[in-house]
Amino acid sequence: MSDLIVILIPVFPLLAVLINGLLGHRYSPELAGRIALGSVGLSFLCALTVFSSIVSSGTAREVIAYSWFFGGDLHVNLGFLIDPLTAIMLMVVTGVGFLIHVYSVGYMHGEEGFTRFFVYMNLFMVSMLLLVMGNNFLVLFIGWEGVGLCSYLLIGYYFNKVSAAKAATKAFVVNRIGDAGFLVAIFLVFVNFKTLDYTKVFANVGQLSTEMATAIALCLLVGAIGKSAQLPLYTWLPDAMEGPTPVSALIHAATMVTAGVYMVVRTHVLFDMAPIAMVTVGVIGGATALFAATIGLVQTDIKRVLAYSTVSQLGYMFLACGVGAYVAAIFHLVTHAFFKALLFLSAGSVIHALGGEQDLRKMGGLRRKIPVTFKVFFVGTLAIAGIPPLAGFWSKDEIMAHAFMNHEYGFYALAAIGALLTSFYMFRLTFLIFFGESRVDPDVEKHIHESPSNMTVPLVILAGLSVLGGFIGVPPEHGWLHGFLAGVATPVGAVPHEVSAGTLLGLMGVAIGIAVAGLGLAYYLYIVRPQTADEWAERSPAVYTTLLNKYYVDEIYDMIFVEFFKKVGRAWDWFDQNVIDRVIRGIGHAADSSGAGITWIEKHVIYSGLNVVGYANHLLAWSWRKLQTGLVNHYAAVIVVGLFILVHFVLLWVTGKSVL
Amino acid sequence: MIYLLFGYFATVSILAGVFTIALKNPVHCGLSLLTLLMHVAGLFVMLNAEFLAAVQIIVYAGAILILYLFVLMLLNLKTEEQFLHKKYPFFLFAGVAILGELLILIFQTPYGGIKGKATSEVLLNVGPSHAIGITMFSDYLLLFEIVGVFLLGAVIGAIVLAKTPSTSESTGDGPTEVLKS
Amino acid sequence: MIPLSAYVALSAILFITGLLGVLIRRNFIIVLMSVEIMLNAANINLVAFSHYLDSMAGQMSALFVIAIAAGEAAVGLAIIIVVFRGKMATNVDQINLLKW
Amino acid sequence: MGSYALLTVLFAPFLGSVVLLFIPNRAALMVRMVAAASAGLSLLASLYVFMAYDPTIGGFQFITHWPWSEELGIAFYIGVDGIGAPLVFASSILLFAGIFISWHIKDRTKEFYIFLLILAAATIGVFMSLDLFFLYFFYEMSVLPMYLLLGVWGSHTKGYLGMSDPEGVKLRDSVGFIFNFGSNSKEYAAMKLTLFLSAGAVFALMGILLIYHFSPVHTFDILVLREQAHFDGTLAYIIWILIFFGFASIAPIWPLHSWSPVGHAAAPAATSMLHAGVLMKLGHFSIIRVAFEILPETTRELMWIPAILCVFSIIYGGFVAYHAKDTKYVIGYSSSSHMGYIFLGMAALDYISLTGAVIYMFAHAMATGMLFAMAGWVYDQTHSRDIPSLGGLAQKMPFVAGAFVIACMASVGMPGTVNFIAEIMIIVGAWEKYPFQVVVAVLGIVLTLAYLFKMMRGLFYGKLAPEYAHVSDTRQWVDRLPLLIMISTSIFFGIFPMHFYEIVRSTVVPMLDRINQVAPVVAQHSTGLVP
Amino acid sequence: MLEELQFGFPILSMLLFLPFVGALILWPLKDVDLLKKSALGIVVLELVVSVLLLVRFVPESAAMQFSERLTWFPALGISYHLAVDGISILFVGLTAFLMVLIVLYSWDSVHENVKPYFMSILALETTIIGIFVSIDLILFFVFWELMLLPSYFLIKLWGVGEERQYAALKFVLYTLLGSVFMLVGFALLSLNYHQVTNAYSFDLLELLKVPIPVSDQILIFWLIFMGLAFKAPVFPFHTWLPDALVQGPIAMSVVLAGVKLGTYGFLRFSFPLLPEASKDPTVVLIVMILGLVAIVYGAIIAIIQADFRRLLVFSSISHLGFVVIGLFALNFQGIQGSLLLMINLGFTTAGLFFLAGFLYERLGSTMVDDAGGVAAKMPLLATFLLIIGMAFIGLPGTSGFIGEFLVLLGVFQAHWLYGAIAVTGVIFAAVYFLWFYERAIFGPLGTKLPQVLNDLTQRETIIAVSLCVMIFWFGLYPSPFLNMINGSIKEVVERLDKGSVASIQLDKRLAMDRVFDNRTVKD
Repeated sequence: MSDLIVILIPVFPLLAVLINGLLGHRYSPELAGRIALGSVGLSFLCALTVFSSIVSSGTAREVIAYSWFFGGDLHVNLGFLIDPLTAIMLMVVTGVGFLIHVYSVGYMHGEEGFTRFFVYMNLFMVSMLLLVMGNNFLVLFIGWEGVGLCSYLLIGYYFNKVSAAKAATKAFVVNRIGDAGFLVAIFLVFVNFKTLDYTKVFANVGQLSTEMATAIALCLLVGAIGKSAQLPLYTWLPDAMEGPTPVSALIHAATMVTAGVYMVVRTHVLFDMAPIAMVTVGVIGGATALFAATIGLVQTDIKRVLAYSTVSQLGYMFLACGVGAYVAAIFHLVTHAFFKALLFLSAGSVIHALGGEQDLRKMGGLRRKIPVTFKVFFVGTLAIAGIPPLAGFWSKDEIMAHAFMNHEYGFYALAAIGALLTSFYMFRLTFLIFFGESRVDPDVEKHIHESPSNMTVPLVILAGLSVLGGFIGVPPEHGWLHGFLAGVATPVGAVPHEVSAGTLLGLMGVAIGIAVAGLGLAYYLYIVRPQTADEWAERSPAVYTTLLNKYYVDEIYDMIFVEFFKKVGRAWDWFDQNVIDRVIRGIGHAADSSGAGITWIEKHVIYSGLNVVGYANHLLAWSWRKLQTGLVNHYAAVIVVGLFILVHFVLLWVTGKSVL
Repeated sequence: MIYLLFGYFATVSILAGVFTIALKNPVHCGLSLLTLLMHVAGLFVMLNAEFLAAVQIIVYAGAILILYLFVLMLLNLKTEEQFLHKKYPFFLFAGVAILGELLILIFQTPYGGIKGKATSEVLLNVGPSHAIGITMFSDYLLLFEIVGVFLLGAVIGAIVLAKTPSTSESTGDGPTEVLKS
Repeated sequence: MIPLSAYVALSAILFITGLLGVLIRRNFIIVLMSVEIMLNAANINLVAFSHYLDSMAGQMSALFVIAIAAGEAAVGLAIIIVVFRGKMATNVDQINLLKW
Repeated sequence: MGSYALLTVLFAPFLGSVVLLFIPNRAALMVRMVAAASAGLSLLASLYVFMAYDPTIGGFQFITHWPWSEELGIAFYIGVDGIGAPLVFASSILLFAGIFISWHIKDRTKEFYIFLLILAAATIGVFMSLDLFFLYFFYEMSVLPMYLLLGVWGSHTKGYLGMSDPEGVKLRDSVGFIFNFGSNSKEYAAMKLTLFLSAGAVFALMGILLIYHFSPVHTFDILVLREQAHFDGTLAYIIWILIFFGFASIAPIWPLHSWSPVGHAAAPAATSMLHAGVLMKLGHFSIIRVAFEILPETTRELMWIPAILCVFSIIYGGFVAYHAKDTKYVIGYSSSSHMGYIFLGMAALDYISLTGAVIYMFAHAMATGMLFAMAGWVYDQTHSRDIPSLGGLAQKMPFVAGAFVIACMASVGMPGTVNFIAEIMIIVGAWEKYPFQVVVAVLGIVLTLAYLFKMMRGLFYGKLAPEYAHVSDTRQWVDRLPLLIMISTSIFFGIFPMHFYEIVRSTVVPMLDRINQVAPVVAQHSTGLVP
Repeated sequence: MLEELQFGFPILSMLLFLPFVGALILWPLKDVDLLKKSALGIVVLELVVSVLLLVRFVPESAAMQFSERLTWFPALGISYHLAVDGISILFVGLTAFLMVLIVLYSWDSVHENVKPYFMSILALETTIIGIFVSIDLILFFVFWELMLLPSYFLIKLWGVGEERQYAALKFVLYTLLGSVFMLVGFALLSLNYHQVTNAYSFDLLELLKVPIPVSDQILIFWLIFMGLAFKAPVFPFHTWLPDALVQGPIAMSVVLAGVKLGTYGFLRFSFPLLPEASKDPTVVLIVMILGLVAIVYGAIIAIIQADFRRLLVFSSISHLGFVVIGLFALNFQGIQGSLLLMINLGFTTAGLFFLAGFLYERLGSTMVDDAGGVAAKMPLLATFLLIIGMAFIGLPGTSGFIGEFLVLLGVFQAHWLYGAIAVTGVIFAAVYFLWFYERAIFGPLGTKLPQVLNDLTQRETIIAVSLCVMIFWFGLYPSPFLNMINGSIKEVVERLDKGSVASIQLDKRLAMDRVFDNRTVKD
């Protein structure tokens, strides 16, 4: 395994992005599809090489592509860390990704913007690969934001639909909230470690105080919650179903949404140091698992049911992380990727068959019309419901067992109830789609057809994986996967607890019982007495409406955040224009009016003051000019009198006494 | 005798002066002035100024007064009913008051000063005309010349002023316009 | 011997008389005549002092006064003629061109 | 050679006005050419003087000394120092430009040019007089032609025709009304200006006579007086106050300024230029020449007076200019505002700031000369100075509009013009003594920009009123030449200020040393200069 | 920072006066087409020269390079002193680059008074380049002020809004108001120099050699701050910006929003000259608060704007808050980040304004209500808007990220609370940009859209593509540029740490030598 192969893994899709993105309008969509597919395939092959080498050698290695940016004590490389965790993720991402690409070529056939779709998909692959391969937090973050962007683009693929556009925005913004938390975590890591490389950070983690570790872990958790659609930031994921179905399968089921889990597992060293954070992770995971499952019970949109199911399953993974069962989390991640991708793709096949219909109430009895799809969907349902020996059983059971054995009985209870609900709504879904009376529109019914082979083949492969994938983790706690991941996903300081095989088998039995109970309940409600569900709904309308409206969380968020910030924005806009600008303009106005005042002074004090002098002079002259009669004798008289007075004065001066 | 003469000349002069300013008819005034001039000449004689008395008679009575009378007749002035200003009593009062004060002043004041050489005896020897001639053409020669020029100027000025204006220049300030302003 | 004061007093009386003429008479020509009276009063004074101080200067001055009186009469009368020609008036209160 | 150059500067305009007496008004071109030739001769000579002034020697140069009255101690004694030389240069530039600005005057051209030449020559005379008597003589001589220039060739202000006095009689001459700010007759302006300046001159004369009377040597010779006359106590204060306020009234310092905007508004363009450009600097110059030279200690003690008043000048003039609606009022008040900067520079008694003040005198002469020239052109074309009624003229007169922008920039003190150099020197120099005033001054720059741009916008941009459709730009070289001369001078010295600076500094430094008594420099810097 | 490297050829002068001479060359031209081509030729030549400058720039050096020095006014120590160092070099390139785009942009969008327009643009380029290459404070001030003139006329004569007259005057007055205070500050610096050395100087390199008392520093700091803050504009002084940018022509918006003159001034003058004042806790606190308020305030106001250009204005204010807090984090990352963020904003804000201009030309408005769903009609425009917008809001991989990241990192190192508040700006940035994008570009076709709606022309595509290239270059492989700037930033940070008095000890001998050389004034 050379460095080049590692680097090539993300480079192939990137090349496809560039080729299709820049030149895609020059050639046919088919070619674009082939390029995209080929790139992912090549990438998969490379990943396979890497995987095999890791399996054989078992050692982690770092590959530095180039120095990205640097300055002061910060130095960030664009580098990759290839260790077992990455290898597993690589396989999931490229493998499932490749299958979904294959499927998409068929599914998206003839859509407007086919090329664009594959550009986005490939870009997603690039980002996702960076995410899982990065050797430091920032490369992870590139991928992290990159998948967010692609998610945005692909949700908004049908951009002319208002709901799609809104969903896209929502997805990105909610993710961004998580990202902000993640960024803070990165800063804290850098502040404490002066580096962002995993290896260095994890090597020096011992110097960290518990408080700081908790802070970092919680901030990381915020990021993970946003990306993995956990409470309270899950709302974007159901809306994200506006995107094309392969997108839902790839991004919103198999890969991107599990990035949070990946990240928690990747940084578990930090989490291990912070018990509070661990409990928080577990609580959030468990709560989400249950919460989303309850909503999933009553949804009528096929993809939304699956979406809530995804949220719920992600909750399981978080729960697993919360109890320190990182391997179990990854295990569930892998199996979930298989069966959830399967479910989504086959749901896509259903939708494809029905010409775009997604409402469960307009389906039913499709079992015979689209048999392949039915079969694979049923396999998927069994897998997720936890029917042994399918993949979901093993992983889910391991999580529950872990919770039980760690004496986290609360988590166990949450998981158990969640499992029951999962089983129930999944079978409800299956029954509503494939069994019972057909409720399909007559017009649509005529055109129902099985999907083409390039769609069904991946389905079948995925179904196979869903069936067999669980065996990588068998037997529980000691499967191949556990051994493989032992180096990277073992909790720090965890004491391997030995439990009796009896307990394990008992727990398995409980799990099977739960799954079967869910199946039976669904069977009763939707096959045996289809009207019962409605009766129940009528009996407690409040509960039903609440569930149907997803606990009104979207509305509450709208009210608290969206409308709030809009109001704040308007208020501040007003403030800006009317207060700040006025204040600063007010200075101008003050200058202006003091200018007016000073002009007034100029006019009425200085100017008119001078004019008053002049005018007084004028008026005085005007009155005294009467003296100037122009008559000679008057002048003469004045002269005489004046002369006389003058003489008097002179005499007074000379003689010193008055003349008279 | 000499007091009698002085009394006569003085009294007549004063009376003639008063008549000059008090008579209504300008011609009568002129004649009164003539009387005054004659009697002043008499006073000059009493003061050993025979030459001056002669000049007084010839120039004043002979030339100037004739000029006045000539103008009076030329203008053909009629006697006006109101020959004094409206408010003449004020002036009269002021004049009389000043006169009174002057007289008081005059009679209070002793006169004296540096005596010159031209005593009565000297004048009687050489004759006043001779003395005047000597003085005028020695000490006062420049003044004399200036007076000559002055008189020439006055003559020219009088001619220019009294000349009939040519038609081209008469369009300026006519009497009506002047009056309006 | 007649005291000097008598001449001076006479001169003063004549002077005031002439002055009053100037002040109270409306006729321009009479005003000029009054001026002549004043000049004569001055002359009397000059000559009297000349006599009493044994100096020829007074007489000389009187002589020049007479000359100036002649000039004054000539010019003054010429002005009167001009004014009369323009305004048909010889009364001083009709002629107030000197007014501002 | 040098002293002949200086004499040429002074007497070429006089000679020109004498020659003009013998040229009939019918030969209008001849009249103009003679005026231009004499002004040009003066300009060339002054350029020579300016360039040939040797800053390494300093002191007074190009001296001519003809005794006139030995008994009274009066002599025709001229020469320039580093302060006089640039101002002489500025005067002759403005005179030369003014001749061309007035090129289109039709009414009594000859007389106009005669008075203009006398005005400028007298101004130049003040700047080079080394004898108090002749200083005062030229000073008065420069005031009087203003009366005629305003009264005969001036223009009335908008709105005055509607005025009548309390008795209903039309009364637009000489005195006017109490509240007739902004609407005056040219006669009023002329009378106000003349009375004001004469009154100021009388005070100054009293001061000069007191100096003469109480000095040990009975002479009017400034150079002798500054070394031998010594005044102290109340007498010195009285003399200084008389001299200062007498001359400051022409400067004009607040609150003695009110004649100047009126005068500018009424005056024809060339007169306004000379008036605002150099005539007002007579005040500063004379204060420097008389008070700084002869009464150094008192100057040091009393220079806080202008330091306080200059604040009012700057702010007050600026604000009124901002509110004025008449182009020439705006420029006029702007000038009186900018005079505050010069007083600030003088008041600080720092060689940088005083040098800055002198450079500012020159700079302001150029800038304000341009502004008045263009306001005059606009007035000639539109017969209006009312800013609100004008507008959009840039379409019709792009050259003038462009030049106007440059003039505005120069007036604001935009870098690249000599005004900027002067401003920064004043700011740098005056900060230590008068920081508050400096802040006011820099805010005044903003204010300047505000009102000048406001006026520029009002005149040249916006909608063109239909009645001004016929107006035209400057087309002939005679119209453009003066603007170009002033612009290029302003920019040239803005970019190459060194020679200028050296000249001014060579005079300012010893003067301030005397005032601040750093060293007894008097003898060093004045020996060998008295012939 | 004190050492200077000469370059045989006066390349900076050439760079400085090339556009000005170009403007003069345009004067006699009559033919509009030729005129445009000549203008383009000149700005391209300028770009070539500036690229040459970048190539010949010695990286990892704190020295003042390509130094040219001519005595201008020795009495006050004013000299024609040009040089670039790591702080300014990128701005020079950015300006030359943007000007090419502006000329390209204006090719068809300016119809009347074409010649004066291009002459103004070229004159503007000279003044902006002058601001960046001046080492002498007065020379800097000269260009700083001269810039107002073409700006004023560009806004006034070629503005698109109704209120452009008002906006132009407001812009000029605001800037002048600030800059006169700055002038006083410069004068005080020179006076301080005078007190120490008995000579005046406005040369940055000279002024750096004398210590300044801390109390004086704080006064001078605030005076200079006024000038820079008004131009930048920092939060409470920003209200001219909406008017100028919305009413003015796109070219002017690009320059005013894209070329961060004000914050450059902090880095160029305030920090090296006034390290103690810049470190003063009160000063830092006040400036930080202003910056943080600007971030949140600008972003939240931007959210609700219905006009794209107004949105951009407020987002610029918000981003400028980032730049300011990054600078006043006073550590390497913060300063480096601010510098990079300024450059990034040069690309992104400018790019967005260009795109707003394209929209404006097509829709006759940049209001959201008048747009809607234009992505369907104009995919290229939508794509570029997205790319540049993403760079604008700091998506990793684009130029926006590195700057923003480093700024936040630096601020975090200064105090975590500042960083925590600033991070919200990142969220709001996404909100306002994407919400706008959703409403205007996505969604169903707007009802008010004109019938004919052409996508970007070739010329417009060139503008957008070249911006995108720069964005990704800076985002993915910034090393060459970082090498250029790091040396100078290190020097600045060291100076900030050590303080002016410490550095004077270091360079005392050198300083005194220069001082004695400079004593032209005293004899």
